[in-house]
Amino acid sequence: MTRPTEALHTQEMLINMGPQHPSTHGVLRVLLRTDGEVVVNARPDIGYLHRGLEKIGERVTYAQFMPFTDRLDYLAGMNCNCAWAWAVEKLAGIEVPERAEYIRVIVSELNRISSHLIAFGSFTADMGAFTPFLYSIREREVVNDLFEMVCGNRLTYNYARVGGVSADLPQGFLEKTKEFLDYFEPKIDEYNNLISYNKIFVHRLANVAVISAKDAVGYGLTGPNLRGSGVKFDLRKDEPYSVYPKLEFDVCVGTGERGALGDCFDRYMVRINEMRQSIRILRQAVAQIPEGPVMAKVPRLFKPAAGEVYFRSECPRGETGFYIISDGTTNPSRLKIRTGSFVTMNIFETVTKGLMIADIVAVIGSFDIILPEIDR
Amino acid sequence: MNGDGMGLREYINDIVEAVVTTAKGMRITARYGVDAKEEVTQQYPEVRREPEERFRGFLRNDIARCTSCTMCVKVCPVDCISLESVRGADKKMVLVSYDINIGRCMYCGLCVEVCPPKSLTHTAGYEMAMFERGEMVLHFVQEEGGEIKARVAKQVAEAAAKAAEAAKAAEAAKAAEAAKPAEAAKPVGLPAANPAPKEDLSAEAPGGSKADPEKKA
Amino acid sequence: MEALALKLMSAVPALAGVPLWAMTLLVMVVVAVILLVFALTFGGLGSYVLRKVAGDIQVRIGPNRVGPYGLLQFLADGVKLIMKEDIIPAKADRFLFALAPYLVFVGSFAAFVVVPFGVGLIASDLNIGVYYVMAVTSLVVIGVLMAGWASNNKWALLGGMRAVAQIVSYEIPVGMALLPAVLIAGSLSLQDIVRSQGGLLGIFGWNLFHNPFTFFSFFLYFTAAQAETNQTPFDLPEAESELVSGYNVEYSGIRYAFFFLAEFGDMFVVAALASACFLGGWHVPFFRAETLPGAWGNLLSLGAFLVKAFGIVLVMMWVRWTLPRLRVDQLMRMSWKYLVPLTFVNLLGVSLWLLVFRGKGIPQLIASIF
Amino acid sequence: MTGPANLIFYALAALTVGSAVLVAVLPNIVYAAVALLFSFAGVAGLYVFLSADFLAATQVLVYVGGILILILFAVFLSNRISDVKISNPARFQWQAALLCLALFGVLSTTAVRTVFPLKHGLTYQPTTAEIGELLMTRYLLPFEAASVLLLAALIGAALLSRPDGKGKGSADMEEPK
Repeated sequence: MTRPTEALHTQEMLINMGPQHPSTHGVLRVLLRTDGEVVVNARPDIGYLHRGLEKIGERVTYAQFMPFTDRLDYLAGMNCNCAWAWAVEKLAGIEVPERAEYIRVIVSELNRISSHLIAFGSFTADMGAFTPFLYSIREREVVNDLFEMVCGNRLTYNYARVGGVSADLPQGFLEKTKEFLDYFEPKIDEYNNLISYNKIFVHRLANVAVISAKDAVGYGLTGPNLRGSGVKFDLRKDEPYSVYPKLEFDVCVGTGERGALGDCFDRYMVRINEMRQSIRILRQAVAQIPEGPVMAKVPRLFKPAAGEVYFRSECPRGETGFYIISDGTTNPSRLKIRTGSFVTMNIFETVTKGLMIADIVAVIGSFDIILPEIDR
Repeated sequence: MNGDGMGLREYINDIVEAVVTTAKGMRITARYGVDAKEEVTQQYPEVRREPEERFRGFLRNDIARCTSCTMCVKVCPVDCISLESVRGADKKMVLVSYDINIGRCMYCGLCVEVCPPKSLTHTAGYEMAMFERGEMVLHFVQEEGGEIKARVAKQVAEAAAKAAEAAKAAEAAKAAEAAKPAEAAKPVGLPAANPAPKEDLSAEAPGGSKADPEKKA
Repeated sequence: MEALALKLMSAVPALAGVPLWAMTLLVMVVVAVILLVFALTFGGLGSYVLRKVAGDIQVRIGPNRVGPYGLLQFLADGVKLIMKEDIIPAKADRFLFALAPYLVFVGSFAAFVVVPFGVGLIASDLNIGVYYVMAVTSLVVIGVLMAGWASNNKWALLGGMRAVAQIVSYEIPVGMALLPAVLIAGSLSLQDIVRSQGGLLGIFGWNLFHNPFTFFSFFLYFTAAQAETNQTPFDLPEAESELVSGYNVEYSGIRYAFFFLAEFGDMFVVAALASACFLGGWHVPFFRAETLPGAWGNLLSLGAFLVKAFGIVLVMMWVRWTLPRLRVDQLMRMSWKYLVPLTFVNLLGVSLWLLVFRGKGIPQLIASIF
Repeated sequence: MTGPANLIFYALAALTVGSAVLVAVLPNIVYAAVALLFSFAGVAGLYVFLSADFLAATQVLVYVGGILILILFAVFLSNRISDVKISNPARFQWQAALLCLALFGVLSTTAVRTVFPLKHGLTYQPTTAEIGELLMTRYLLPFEAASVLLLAALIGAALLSRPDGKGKGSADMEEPK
């Protein structure tokens, strides 16, 4: 980990990590300048997955953009769906039935669990342990089954609608959700026993890529990456939306339990702990959900008044915000999407200086980036 | 563990911790390894999971019920549905072609939601492999577009001729003070227009295996 | 070999006219072919078992399509590897690129020669057995380094470098962890080491239970040997999530198969050495296989040996699917700061024990009381 | 063991000498290193031929597993490591050839002049035990002296390659609690 002195300075090597690499979580290209195994500089090169989502947003109507938000963060489609719906509702001033809000919270939190499961699984796979990945996939499949039940798709849900959700919860959905929560809760302890506190795993993560709270805020990190540095900031608490104020949960922050505060291990543990909090939220939401309609009366081709709005919500990978400018037509005049992963990439070059090649993988995994969110 | 400042106790603790945590992990993997009941994989081609009721598989349009309202075309965010229709003899639209490019479709289901006659539905089908991109376009109207157009045009012309005839007759009848033939002309015109879609349906059954995912699934 | 040839010639009169050297050569070739077939079969079946174990642990099923229970999967894989296009990257060093997999395979396969499969079942009972294994496995290093460099791929180069640093570092703890067994037997020959663990003490005749130090020695050896043969958690040279596939990233087809077989060969050699040096080798507990008439003794001891060796291979796979991977500096630290001192202390302990108790282990001491 | 044995001996000798020549003349230094590998292997084979199996194994272990690796590392750590076409511009060829010839003359004269005591009818005997015993008794002092020297070299190398002496390097190598 120590840099050799100038006297021992050897020739630097330029390596392309990606865009085709097993652990860059997609088509991220990291340009590594290494001195042997030690990384002198790691510059992320993004844009291989750019689809112009923001431009597409100007072309389609508010309702039509919903399926595209699934492609924003494909591991947390529900969260993005709901975020878009909330944003447009804020723009058009639409009141949503309470049952619909509860349904949105339930599917969002379920999706947060499944997204964090993938984060956990792929992270351990990056660290060389392939088995936890398949355990996490096994649990995620149950969530996917639930989603298939409720909206008919397993990955690209397109469930939320401006003004509610596309369909009411099917028969037996809440029971199955409860069943899943009871099944899933002990699995977290199993993960911790299996890998989280494994000596090798801890050694790989602790004290690697430490981000101070000041840096984390300064670089605009959000979500688990920010909380891993010990900053207690969660939009569900600090800028509450939907029915989150009615639900009780804790904001998980990094504690530096196995190393410095804000290292890879803290970011990892925040995600593990957030799954527990999501379970807590889900239990309350399932118990509290009222009867009633799930869709407000919204005209099919509605035209919100000219104006602009920014709505942000807490997605598994940080703050996902939609900034919409409306000119009074059926399409947004301008759409800007702020995503957690994209902002996280800013700090990448700074924190990876002087690490080793294997640590780069750990850093990418601990940031839990997802490329469609970065490139949009 | 950096040499300086690391006591023997820490050293031994390190080793013990490594052994204990490894043993813990291995106990878990061993339990899964030994317990055959934990296997969750399904043997896909033999064992098939029943899709949920709301499953959004391939799209299917029941062209007998389709009113050619083009709602689906308008709502589709990716423009994968193309529809062509002509006005029939009875002022209703007659489908000339209804194609869905499932290579482009993103299975969002917006089109199904807006379909007024509920003729567009999701099937439970999800298996369709093909060798060329062109094959990914599902044609729901089996008959040649030109033929339909020609037939409809002929019908329209016939109907127009009939109407003209009827009008003439009516005029003649008016002149003769008899309005009945005009009413009789309409029921005659309808049966002439209707058999065509029915023919389509029967033609779809043998030749429609490619276009109809449900039959394949 | 010569003795076997002589025996054969005296037993079969028709062979009387053949010169001794030719007969010896023939016997050698036959034995080598048998070993090669064993190594290949082990490589094939090993890959099947590895995947099956992975499937079991990962709540999957594993290969189950080709043949009953997927048993013929390895044949399908072998055919696939042979049929595949043999790609040599345009800017690679063609000669070294082609040579490297064979060197690796030779280094791994040569160690099979001294594996004591059973009573009298050993290709060559070299009196420097353990030392020989250590020596020939160092050939693997050259092959791996060559493969890494000749590929003209930076990932491969890094993998090769890692492999060399790792294998060279871990050779020391491996050797030191094996020495207790050598000390107890007073010989480097693997057959002698196995013989020294006999007796009717059952499993308590094994070196594993000889004294507390040998007990630790076994685990130290197991850990260090895992590292020396690039098994997870020490599979840094081919860390697929970091170096894509490490030193063999550019290889395909039959050349890749050689790397693959060498890896499994190494795995078996490690398991064989562990069982020969610590688990009583071919000894059947509470039974003297040597005393059985005819070939039965040989067969029974062969069975016992294979059961033990395969058991250890299974444990290696189990570890492989449980643990994450170390980082390269941690790997070095583990070798130099933990394994090397520990094996030295262990060796000292064993030597002192042998000195104090005159070569007797705990079970023998207890037995001698009665 | 007469006919074929001689053949094997000559093959080994040719391998050793031929590879050694290649080491000297090959322009690509990695190839030269590989040729050195074969040369070492040939020498090991010759040791086996002399019934010195322990020595043969040592030859492989130390020279192939140690020295050659070291040489290869030195080659790879030199400039243009990732360039496959590393070449070795030979300089002072004539001087080197002269020197080698002189050395060859000295060595061959010594070899020819020395009277080697030949014993016939020797059978193969394990040498390991004897070597071990001699090292621990008669040659204990040189053996220990050599090991102390090597230890000193080891410590020296470790000291030299440490980043900045003390202090600085340890800060970012904090271990988890």
